[in-house]
Amino acid sequence: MLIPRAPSPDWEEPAVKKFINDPADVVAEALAGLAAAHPELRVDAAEQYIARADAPRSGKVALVSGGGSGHEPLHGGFVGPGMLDAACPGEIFTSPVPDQILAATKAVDGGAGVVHIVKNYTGDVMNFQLAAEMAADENVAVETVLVDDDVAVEDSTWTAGRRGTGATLLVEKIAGARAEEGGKLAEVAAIGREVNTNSASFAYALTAVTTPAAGRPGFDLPDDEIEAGVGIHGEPGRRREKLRPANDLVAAALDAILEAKPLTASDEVIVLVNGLGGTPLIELYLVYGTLAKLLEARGITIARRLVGNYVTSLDMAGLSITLTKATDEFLRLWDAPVSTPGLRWGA
Amino acid sequence: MLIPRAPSPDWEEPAVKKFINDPADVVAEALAGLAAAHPELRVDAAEQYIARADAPRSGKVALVSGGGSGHEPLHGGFVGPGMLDAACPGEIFTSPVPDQILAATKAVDGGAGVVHIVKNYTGDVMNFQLAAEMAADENVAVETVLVDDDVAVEDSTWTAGRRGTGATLLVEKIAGARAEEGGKLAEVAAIGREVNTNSASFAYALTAVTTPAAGRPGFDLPDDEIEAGVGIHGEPGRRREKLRPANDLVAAALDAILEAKPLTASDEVIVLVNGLGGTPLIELYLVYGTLAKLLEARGITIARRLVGNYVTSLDMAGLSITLTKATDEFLRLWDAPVSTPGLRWGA
Amino acid sequence: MEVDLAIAWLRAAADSVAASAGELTRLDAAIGDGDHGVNMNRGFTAVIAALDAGTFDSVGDVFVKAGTTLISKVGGASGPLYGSAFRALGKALPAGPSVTVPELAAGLRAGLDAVRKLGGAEPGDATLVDAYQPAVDAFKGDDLAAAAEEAARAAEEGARATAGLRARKGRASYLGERSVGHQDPGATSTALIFRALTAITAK
Amino acid sequence: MEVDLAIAWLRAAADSVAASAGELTRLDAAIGDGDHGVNMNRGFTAVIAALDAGTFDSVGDVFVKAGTTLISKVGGASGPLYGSAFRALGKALPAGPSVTVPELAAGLRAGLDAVRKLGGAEPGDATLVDAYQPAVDAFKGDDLAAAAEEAARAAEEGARATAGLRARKGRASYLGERSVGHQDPGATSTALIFRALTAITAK
Ligand SMILES: Nc1ncnc2c1ncn2[C@@H]1O[C@H](COP(=O)(O)OP(=O)(O)O)[C@@H](O)[C@H]1O
Ligand SMILES: Nc1ncnc2c1ncn2[C@@H]1O[C@H](COP(=O)(O)OP(=O)(O)O)[C@@H](O)[C@H]1O
Ligand SMILES: [Mg+2]
Ligand SMILES: [Mg+2]
Ligand SMILES: [Mg+2]
Ligand SMILES: [Mg+2]
Repeated sequence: MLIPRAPSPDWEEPAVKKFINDPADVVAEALAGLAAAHPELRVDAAEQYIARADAPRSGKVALVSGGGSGHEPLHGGFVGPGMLDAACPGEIFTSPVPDQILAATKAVDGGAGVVHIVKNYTGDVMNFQLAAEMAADENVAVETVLVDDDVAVEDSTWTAGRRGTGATLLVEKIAGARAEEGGKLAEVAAIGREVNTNSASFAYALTAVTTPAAGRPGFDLPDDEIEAGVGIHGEPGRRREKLRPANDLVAAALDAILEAKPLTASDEVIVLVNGLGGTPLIELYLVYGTLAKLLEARGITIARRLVGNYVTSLDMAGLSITLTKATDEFLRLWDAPVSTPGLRWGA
Repeated sequence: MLIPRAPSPDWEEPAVKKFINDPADVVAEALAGLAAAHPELRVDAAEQYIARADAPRSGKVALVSGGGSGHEPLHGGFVGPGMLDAACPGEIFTSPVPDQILAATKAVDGGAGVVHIVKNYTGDVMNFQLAAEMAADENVAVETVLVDDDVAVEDSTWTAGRRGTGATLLVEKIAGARAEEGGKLAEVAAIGREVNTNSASFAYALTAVTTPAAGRPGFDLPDDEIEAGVGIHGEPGRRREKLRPANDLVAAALDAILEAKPLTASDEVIVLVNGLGGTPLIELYLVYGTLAKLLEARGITIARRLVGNYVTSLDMAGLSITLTKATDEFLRLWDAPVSTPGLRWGA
Repeated sequence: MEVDLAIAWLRAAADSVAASAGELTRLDAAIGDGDHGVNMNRGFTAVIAALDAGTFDSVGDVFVKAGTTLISKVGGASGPLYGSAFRALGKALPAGPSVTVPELAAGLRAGLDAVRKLGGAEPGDATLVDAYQPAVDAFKGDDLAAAAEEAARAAEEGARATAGLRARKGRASYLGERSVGHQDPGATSTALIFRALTAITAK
Repeated sequence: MEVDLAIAWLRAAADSVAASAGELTRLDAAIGDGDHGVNMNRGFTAVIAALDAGTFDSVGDVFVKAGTTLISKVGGASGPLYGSAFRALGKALPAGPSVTVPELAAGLRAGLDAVRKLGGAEPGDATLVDAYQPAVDAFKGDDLAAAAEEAARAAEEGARATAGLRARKGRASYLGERSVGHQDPGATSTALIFRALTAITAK
C-alpha cells in the first residue's frame, strides 16, 4: 500500500467547526469581506491582492508582502500608509502564486522599484522568486528581503533554514516607514534586512491549529503537553514538553532567543508578544509582564513593545516572543505614523 | 447528598492549559503586564484599577467601566483619551467589587461627575450600585448607564434582563467622545443610554470557554453543535443548534436582531463583527462580507464598521454581531479621535 | 451564641466552602459562568484573615466584619448578596459578647430581607433565597443546636429543590427552561453555611 | 506518446490525486502544514480545466500548459516544483503530435533537473525527488507500458523509503529527527502521478 493507513479511522469526514461556507471559498469570501470593511483599501478579487487605494504612489518605493492566509492581520491588515503597499494572500497556509505576486507588484510600482518581503518558507521563497523574475522581465526593479527570525529552527544546511515569523511585522513597519519618507529601493531593502538580522523569535503552542480544509487539529497534543518552537503553520515544533508555568516558559524562550542573538546590558530592544490566535489577551499581558521583569534583570531596556494577535496561526492557542535589537533609526521609523487595519498610530 | 455527583469523575484535577502561573494570580499578573506595556496608563495594583495617566482631568466628565476579566481588550484596553477614564477589572468573569469601583471613581473624578458604564449582569449591577451609593456619600455625582443589548435573552420579568455585550464598546466610544468634547454629566449619560437603546447584538459559540479556575470547558458541545445566543461568560445560549454554513448563521442572527430592534430601508447603522477570542480574523471578515450583503439587500447602509476581537470571552471560538442604528451625532462622535491600547484612530 | 462561637461558625463555613469549591464551580459552570466556588472560597478565606487580624467584643461586629469583607473581596452576584446578608445580620443583633437564639433568628431574617431587597428574588426563582428562606423559617426555639439542625435540613432540602425550578434571577435565568434540572450553586453554598453551624453546635 | 495519451495521463493523475487528497493532507499534517492534498487537487483540477479549454497539436504543449497552470494555481512548495517539472518536460520534448518513449524519458529527466535546480534538494533529503529520481532512472526502453510500470514501482518504493529518512528540505526539515518515521507527502503524490500513467498504458 502506497499510502499508510491513517491512525484515526474517521479522518475523512471531519465536522469543520468554523464560521465558513465551503472550505474552498474561505479566502475569497474573507477577501470580499475585507474589501467591504475597508474602503481605504483596494482589493483586486480576480488577481487576489490587497493594495492601498492610492497606489501606485509615484516615486515611492513600494512594499509587497504575502504568504499563506490564516495569519491575519498579517499581511493584508498591514496594508496602508506607513507600511505595505500591497499584500498577496495565498490559500490557507499556502504561499501565493507568482501571477498574483506579479500583478500586485506591477499595480503598486510607482517607478521607484518594489521590495518583496518574504517569510523564509520553501514555497514562499520559490513563488516570490518566480514572480521577481517575471517582474524583471517587465522591467520592474525588485529587491527581496527574506525574514528568518525563528530561532527554534536550526539554521543549517540540514534544514530549509529559519522560518519567518513575528519579525515580519517589524520588518514591514520599519521598512514601510523608510519607504514612506522617501527611502530609495536599496535603502528600504537594507533597513528591512537589518531589522531581520537584529530579530529573533520563539513560539509555543498549547493546541494544534485546525485548517478549514483538514477540519481537525493538525496534530494531537496531550492535555499536559505543549509544542516548544512551533511554527505558524501548525508545523510541529522543536520538541514536545510538559506544560509548565508561564514564568518558566517565558524564561526558556528568552534563553533560546538570547543564545541565538545575544544581547548585552544597555542594549535597547523592541518587543513583540504575539498571540497565535487562540490565546486570550490576558495571557499575553501576563507573559509580557514576566518578560519585562526578566529583561530588566539583565539590564536590557524595552524601548518599544507591542502585545496582541498580529502574526497568527488561525485558532492555535499559543504565542511567540520576538526581540529586535533596536537602533535609533529603528525607533524613529517605528514611531512614524502608520495607518492600516491592523496597526495604527500617529495618523 | 447535598451536592449531586459530577458527570465526569475527574472534574477536580484538570490540567489548566494556559500561559499562566497560579490561576488565582492571573488578573493581578496580567495587570502588572499591562502596566509595564502601557506607560500612558496608570495602573493601581493595590486598588486594582486602570486609569488614564493624566486623570483626573479637571472639569471633564469621567467615564468608569468595569466587569469581570476575560473580555479583553474590554474594558482596560479602552482606557485613554476619547474613551474611558478608568476601568475596574474583576476576577475572571466576576464583577469588580464596590471598593475598587469607588477608588477608581474618586481617582478620575475631575469635579464634573462620573458616568458608570455597567453591563447588565446581576453581579455587575449590584456592585456598581453599592459603589455609586458609597460615592454619593463622598459627594461624587455618579450617573449609571446600563448596557443590555443582547437580544438572545428575553427581556422579561422572568429573567435578569438582557445582557450587556458588544454594544458596550459603542457606548464607551461615543459617550467617551462626548465627554472629551466637554459634555455635561447628564449629556454624556444620555448619549450613552441612547446608543444602548439603538443597539442589538446576537452571538454564537462554536466551543465553550475555559476559565483558568475551572481548567476545562464550561460545557460540552458536540462536534457538530453550536450555542446560539451565547453570553460572553460562557453562559450556555438560547438554544443548541446543528452547525450550519456561515451564511445561514449570519442571516439568522440578523433576523433575531431586527426582530428585537427593527430597522427600515434608508437607516444607517454602525456594525461590529466581534470575535469572542478563539475565532480567527479571516472568519470574522468572511462573516462581515455576508452581513454587508444582507444589509445591502434590505437597503440598510453601513455607515461605520469594526471587525475584530473587542469584547471577548477568553478562548471561546465564537462571534457576536452588533448593529447600532446611527444618528449623525453618533457618527460624529464615533469618528472623533480615540487613543487607547485597543482602539485608536485620529490621534 | 458568643463571639467565639460566631467566629467558629464562620471558620467551619470557610472550611466547608473550601472543600466544596470545585463542586460549587461545577454547578455554576452548568448554568452560569463557573466561578461560584472560586468566588466563595476567595471570600471566606478573606473573612477568616480579617477575623484573625481583629479582636471582637460583640457578636454583631463579627458578622458585620464578615459581611463587609465579602462585599469588598468577592464581587459577582454572590459577593454583595452574602456580604449584605452578614452585614444585616450583624447590625440587627444587640451589641454585646453574647446573643440569644431568638435574637440570632431575628438577625438571620434581617439578612434574608437584605438579600431579597438587593437582589429582588422571590422564593421559587431558583436562587440562594430558596435555601435561605426555609432555613430562616426553620431556625426556631431556644436551643441553638436544634435550631441549627432544623435550619440546615431545610436549607439542604430547599437547595436540592432548586433543581426542579426554572431560574428567574441571576445568570441561570438566561437559560429559561434549560435551567430546569440543575441545582442552584448559591442555594447550595447557603446550605453548606447552615450545615457548618451544626458541626460546631451539635452535642 | 500522443497528445491524447498525454491528456489522458494528466486526467488519470488528477483523478488519483482527487481520490487521495485526504490522505496526502493527512501525511502533510503529520510533518508539515496539512495542505498538500488540497494543493495538488486544486492544481490538477485547474490543469484539467485548462486542457479542456484548449486544443493541442503538440505533446510538449500539453505539458507546458499543465506546468504553467500548476505554477499559477497551486502556490506552496509543490506548485512551483511540479509546475516547473511539467514545464521543463514539455519544453524538452520535440514539437509534434507524438513523441517516442526515449524522448519522453529525456523529458522526464529534464523535469527532474528543473525540480532539483529550483528546490535544491538532493536524493535522500526526503522530498518528492526521492520518488521522482528513481522513477526517471527506471523509465527505460521503448515500451511505454513497461517503462511506466517500472517507473511507478520505483517511485512507490522511493516514496515509501522516505519514511526512513530525516527531512532536510521543505517544512518537514524543521522537525529534524522527529521527521523520521513519516512518509513524505510530495514523494507520495509523485508516485501517484507515475502510477496514473500505468493505468492508461497497461495492456
Ligand atoms: N438576584 C438574585 N437574588 C438572589 N440570589 C441571586 C441573585 N442572582 C444570583 N443569585 C445567586 O448567586 C449565585 C451565583 O453566584 P456567583 O456565581 O458567585 O456570581 P455570578 O453569577 O456573578 O458569577 C446563584 O447561584 C444564585 O444563587
Ligand atoms: N526544496 C524542495 N525540493 C523538492 N521538494 C520539496 C522541497 N520542499 C518541499 N518539497 C516537497 O513539497 C512537499 C510539500 O508540498 P506542499 O505541502 O504542497 O507545500 P508546502 O510545504 O508549501 O505546504 C513536500 O512533501 C516535499 O515533497
Ligand atoms: Mg502549505
Ligand atoms: Mg461570575
Ligand atoms: Mg458564577
Ligand atoms: Mg504543505
